[in-house]
Amino acid sequence: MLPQSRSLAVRAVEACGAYTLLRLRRDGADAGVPGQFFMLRAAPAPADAYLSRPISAAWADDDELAFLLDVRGPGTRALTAGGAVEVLGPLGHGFELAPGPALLVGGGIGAAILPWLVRLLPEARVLLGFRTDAHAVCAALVHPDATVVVEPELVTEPLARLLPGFEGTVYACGPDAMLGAVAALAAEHGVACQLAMEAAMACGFGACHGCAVKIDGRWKRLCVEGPVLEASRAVA
Amino acid sequence: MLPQSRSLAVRAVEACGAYTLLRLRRDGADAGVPGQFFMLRAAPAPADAYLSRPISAAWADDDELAFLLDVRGPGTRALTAGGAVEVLGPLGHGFELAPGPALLVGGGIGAAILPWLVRLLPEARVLLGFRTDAHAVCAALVHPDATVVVEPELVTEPLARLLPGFEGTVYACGPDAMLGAVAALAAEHGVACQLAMEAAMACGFGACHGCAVKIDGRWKRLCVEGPVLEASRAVA
Amino acid sequence: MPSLETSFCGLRLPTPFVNGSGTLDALVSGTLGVSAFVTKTVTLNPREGNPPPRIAETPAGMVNSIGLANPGLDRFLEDDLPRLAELGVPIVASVGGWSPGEYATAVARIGAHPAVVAIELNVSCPNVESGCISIGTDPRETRALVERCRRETDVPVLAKLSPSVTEIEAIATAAAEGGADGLVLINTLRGIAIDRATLRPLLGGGGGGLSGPAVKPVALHAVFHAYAATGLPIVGMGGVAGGSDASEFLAAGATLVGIGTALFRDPAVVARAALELAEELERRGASGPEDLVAAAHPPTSTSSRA
Amino acid sequence: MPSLETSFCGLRLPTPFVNGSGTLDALVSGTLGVSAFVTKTVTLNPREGNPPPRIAETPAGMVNSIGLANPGLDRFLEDDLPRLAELGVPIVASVGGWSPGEYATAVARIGAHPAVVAIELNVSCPNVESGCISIGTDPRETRALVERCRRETDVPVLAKLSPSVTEIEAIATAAAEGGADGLVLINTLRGIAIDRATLRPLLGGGGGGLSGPAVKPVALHAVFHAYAATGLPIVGMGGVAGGSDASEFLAAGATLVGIGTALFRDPAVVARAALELAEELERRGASGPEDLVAAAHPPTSTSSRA
Ligand SMILES: Cc1cc2nc3c(=O)[nH]c(=O)nc-3n(C[C@H](O)[C@H](O)[C@H](O)COP(=O)(O)OP(=O)(O)OC[C@H]3O[C@@H](n4cnc5c(N)ncnc54)[C@H](O)[C@@H]3O)c2cc1C
Ligand SMILES: Cc1cc2nc3c(=O)[nH]c(=O)nc-3n(C[C@H](O)[C@H](O)[C@H](O)COP(=O)(O)OP(=O)(O)OC[C@H]3O[C@@H](n4cnc5c(N)ncnc54)[C@H](O)[C@@H]3O)c2cc1C
Ligand SMILES: Cc1cc2nc3c(=O)[nH]c(=O)nc-3n(C[C@H](O)[C@H](O)[C@H](O)COP(=O)(O)O)c2cc1C
Ligand SMILES: Cc1cc2nc3c(=O)[nH]c(=O)nc-3n(C[C@H](O)[C@H](O)[C@H](O)COP(=O)(O)O)c2cc1C
Ligand code: FES
Ligand code: FES
Repeated sequence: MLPQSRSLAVRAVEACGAYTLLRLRRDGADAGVPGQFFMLRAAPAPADAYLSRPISAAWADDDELAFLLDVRGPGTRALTAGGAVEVLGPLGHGFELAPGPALLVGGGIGAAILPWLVRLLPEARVLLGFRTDAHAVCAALVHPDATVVVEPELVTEPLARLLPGFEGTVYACGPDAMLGAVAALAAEHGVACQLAMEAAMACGFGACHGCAVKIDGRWKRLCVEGPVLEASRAVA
Repeated sequence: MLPQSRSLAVRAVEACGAYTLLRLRRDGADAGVPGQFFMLRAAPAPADAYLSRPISAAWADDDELAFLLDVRGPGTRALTAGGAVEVLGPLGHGFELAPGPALLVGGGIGAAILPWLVRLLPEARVLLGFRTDAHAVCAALVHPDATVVVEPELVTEPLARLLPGFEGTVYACGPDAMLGAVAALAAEHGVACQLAMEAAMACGFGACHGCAVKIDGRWKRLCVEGPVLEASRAVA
Repeated sequence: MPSLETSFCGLRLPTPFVNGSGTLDALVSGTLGVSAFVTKTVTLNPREGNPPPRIAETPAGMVNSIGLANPGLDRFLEDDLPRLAELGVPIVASVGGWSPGEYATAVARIGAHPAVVAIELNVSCPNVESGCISIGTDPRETRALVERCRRETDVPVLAKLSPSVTEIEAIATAAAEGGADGLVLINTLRGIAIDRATLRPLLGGGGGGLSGPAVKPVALHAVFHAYAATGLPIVGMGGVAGGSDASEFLAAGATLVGIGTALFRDPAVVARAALELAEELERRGASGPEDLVAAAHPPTSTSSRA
Repeated sequence: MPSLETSFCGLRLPTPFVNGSGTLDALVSGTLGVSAFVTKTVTLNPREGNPPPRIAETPAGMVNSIGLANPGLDRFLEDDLPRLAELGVPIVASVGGWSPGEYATAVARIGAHPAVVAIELNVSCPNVESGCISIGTDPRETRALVERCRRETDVPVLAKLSPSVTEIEAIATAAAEGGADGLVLINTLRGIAIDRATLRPLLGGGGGGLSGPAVKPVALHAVFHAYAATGLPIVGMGGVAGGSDASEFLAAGATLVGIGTALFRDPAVVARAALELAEELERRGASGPEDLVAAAHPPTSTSSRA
């Protein structure tokens, strides 16, 4: 039932503003659908990161699997060192593409998940919010016509302007606070909304019960139920 | 009192028969004298080797510090991966060059310590013993005219033929059993003998008391008292 | 290649490798090659588990504070167990509780199911405030609990012990006296993580349990001394990540070997460890894993084993 | 940069960093930047220590079975202590023994030396058959020992405790009741290594003690709960390898921070950790390390500290 773990070679590691783009040789690996994720681990293993890290694919080409990384600690740092990468996935449930107009909302590294979704929803409006201009550089990877805001402006501000009268689906990924605000706005306007959420994960395949998130009002495993959830399930 | 640890870049990692030659950019590092040793650790640190490894320098040039490695486990394996090497040393007491003729005896990876000693004792006779021909390849690094034996012949056999009437010093490095036999032969013929010994070491500078060897009839720290010892001190 | 077949408490298993309780959900990922599947600890009432964060990485391991999240006895029996029974591997059910009566009820009801080949009494979970863990730190309570549960079922009853005790021999002996058919050790070590940003305890449950390669020397110590004290068959675990770890546990006195945390980072670890063990047995000219069991013990101290 | 100056049991030290007993020989390597030097445990009679091998590497750590190799009380007082006194750092002497009388003799004689600013009672060495370790696993014996030693000297008396006990709070409380001025924890965890070639115990002494980053979560747990139980000043150690480890120990309740195993692989670690801690204090706007002490505890549980 579980996909096999693969060791994929690195094609390139490129700075992308404050983030880092990791491009792997796909080598026939199953890429799943946007919103699913992979457990990634540098090989040989670094001394300071024992577990793999959950990362969503930024996109999948015939010969490439790409990830956009916010290098925060030892696990992501080791992934950018240029060695091979152990890849387990695709895991979890991705976005369910609904008919009708689409609004894609990304906050910070949450934008990482959107380039691939944009390819499947080329007509979508894209709203991106970042902490700094250096973080906003990656907007170019997502969509040339994305609306990009930088703090102190929040991505929910343009969203609030677009939602009245919008009949379609909001697809959002970003920090919890942003997702909460997006879900509240969508609910207020009666708009369908899917959230790609994050949690600390040890395994990614239901084994550890580490990735608890309130889903349907109870602590449940995000890697099993999500990471993409109907907004109504995530905010009880 | 303790030398500073240095990070040295790798010039080359070369196979040498069954062994591996690790050539570091010396970069002004103190090289000490033959028989002293260094604590080496790959950088970045591998996940499967926490401690540094004690290794003797094979030689030191103006711009190079070279080590001959028997890759047995994770620590030495990581040293040959081509990254930088953390180098602490020189540590311990090396050979004390005595006037008069010299007989250099190396067994297995014990030969690693001899190339540099040969440079200081160019007139020395060199006897080397190895397990297989693949191990014996490194003899060329030690001395072009070395007497090389391969098991089942033991290096103590040519040594026993040379010792009668020899008035000089034997300098030996190799496995414990060989060193014991060399020391016994030397004692039998009343010949001065220095042994470069090995023990498991966590620190290399007297801190851990891990490197206990019977010295003067008691368990003492090899890294403090040796690793080169008068044979009479090591075999009580 | 030598066979890895192994007898344990009257069961014949194709390999000595099982999972650690709570470190594999076979209904989600499949059995990943274990020879018997050990369930997450089941308690009388359903438990959501502790608030997040529940895990933190540590050097060569992790601390967790899951808090025994499980569906509770009724739903386990109705929903999970029938589906687990279809997976084609024997089921070892882990049970926990807050009183001997709770354990006894679970043992009786679960032990009656034909797919269940053994029951593991978790008296060693560090992530709940009372119950389990406090029983397993007291020899008297451990003996009494095992005695009571032993009467409730015909399948072998195993006691899963904590390494965070002064004298593992005393607890192991108490479990043996209570009639345990085997021991499982180790559970996680009591440990905590501090949030480097806030400097407050990181895990939502406050305390936690340490697992992974980091704990291997402690686990080997516990297995070695529990075996010397009781001679009972042992499921040894704690940091196993490959075949040579497995042989170390066998030598220390284990008959089966559990893998937990290492599964999280590499779901193929069980298959790899089995291959490595088979290769090692071949190199040693051993006829099976049982040749290695208790090899680290002096010949005279080897007690009789079931 | 904020100063790292720290008060501990009436001493003012330039930084909170000391070495772990038995993990630095300042007479061989110099003090490597520690603010006070802790000696290897001294016993009444000289000890050669255990036969080799004495150490084995483990994931993110090591097990050792040194066996308290030391010159014995007389030679320590005659040869070592006068030379240590010249190094220019305060000396904390660690003492061990096989009876309260042996401890008391050592405490009285060593405590009289002007360079000695505190005495650490090692009641937690896992590498000798009896003595130390068995005292430190029993609250009554611990209390009695500390009481007796407390009477023998005017310098602060610290109790160094083992994490390999069921309830660290009970031992810590006993030490406090006996009059300990502070606590040192943790000593190594009981652990063993198996020789993969022979499948026999690897270490010459049989058993061993686990140290290094692997044990950090267990050490933080012990410090946290010993602090909560006693409020005594604590020297926290176990896996410290940098400034952020140090802040975690301070937050758990330590006032000083000890470094042991990490020194072996990097003799510059103390200086680096001090720099990193100073930088972190600056980032936090803290005026000194003492601002961080017990930050992980709820405000109400903070006992008064000396
Ligand atoms: C489904 C999913 C998809 C994701 N997709 C992406 C993606 O596409 N791109 C991406 O960059 N990220 C993604 N993430 C997030 C990513 O998994 C984490 O950022 C990553 O695991 C962090 O690993 P690390 O090694 O960089 O840092 P870690 O060491 O794991 O630390 C992460 C953060 O926690 C902090 N931290 C760690 N330990 C402690 C401690 N003891 N106390 C206080 N703070 C601590 C660190 O300082 C750091 O800020 C995704 C997560 C999920 C669940
Ligand atoms: C002063 C001195 C100088 C030295 N000079 C040299 C030199 O010039 N060149 C050189 O190659 N070596 C030298 N050595 C030896 C070298 O230090 C060791 O071979 C090295 O530390 C091994 O490290 P490793 O990572 O390769 O293997 P390790 O993992 O340290 O293992 C070493 C050996 O022990 C075995 N082992 C490890 N753990 C276990 C276990 N649990 N059970 C059973 N077996 C185990 C391994 O299989 C392996 O054969 C020297 C040693 C000393 C003390
Ligand atoms: C996330 C997690 C959850 C666990 N849950 C349980 C449990 O429910 N019951 C139990 O007896 N042990 C539980 N354990 C302990 C493991 O079964 C095992 O004893 C321990 O982790 C040591 O093995 P390892 O180092 O291979 O993980 C859990 C361990 C982890 C890491
Ligand atoms: C090789 C070695 C020798 C030790 N010797 C002693 C000792 O003589 N007395 C003592 O109280 N602790 C001794 N310890 C324990 C350390 O002082 C320290 O408590 C422990 O190692 C945990 O810290 P660490 O992880 O930083 O090493 C020793 C530890 C090691 C690794
Ligand atoms: S990450 Fe392990 S259960 Fe979700
Ligand atoms: S290697 Fe540590 S004392 Fe010799």
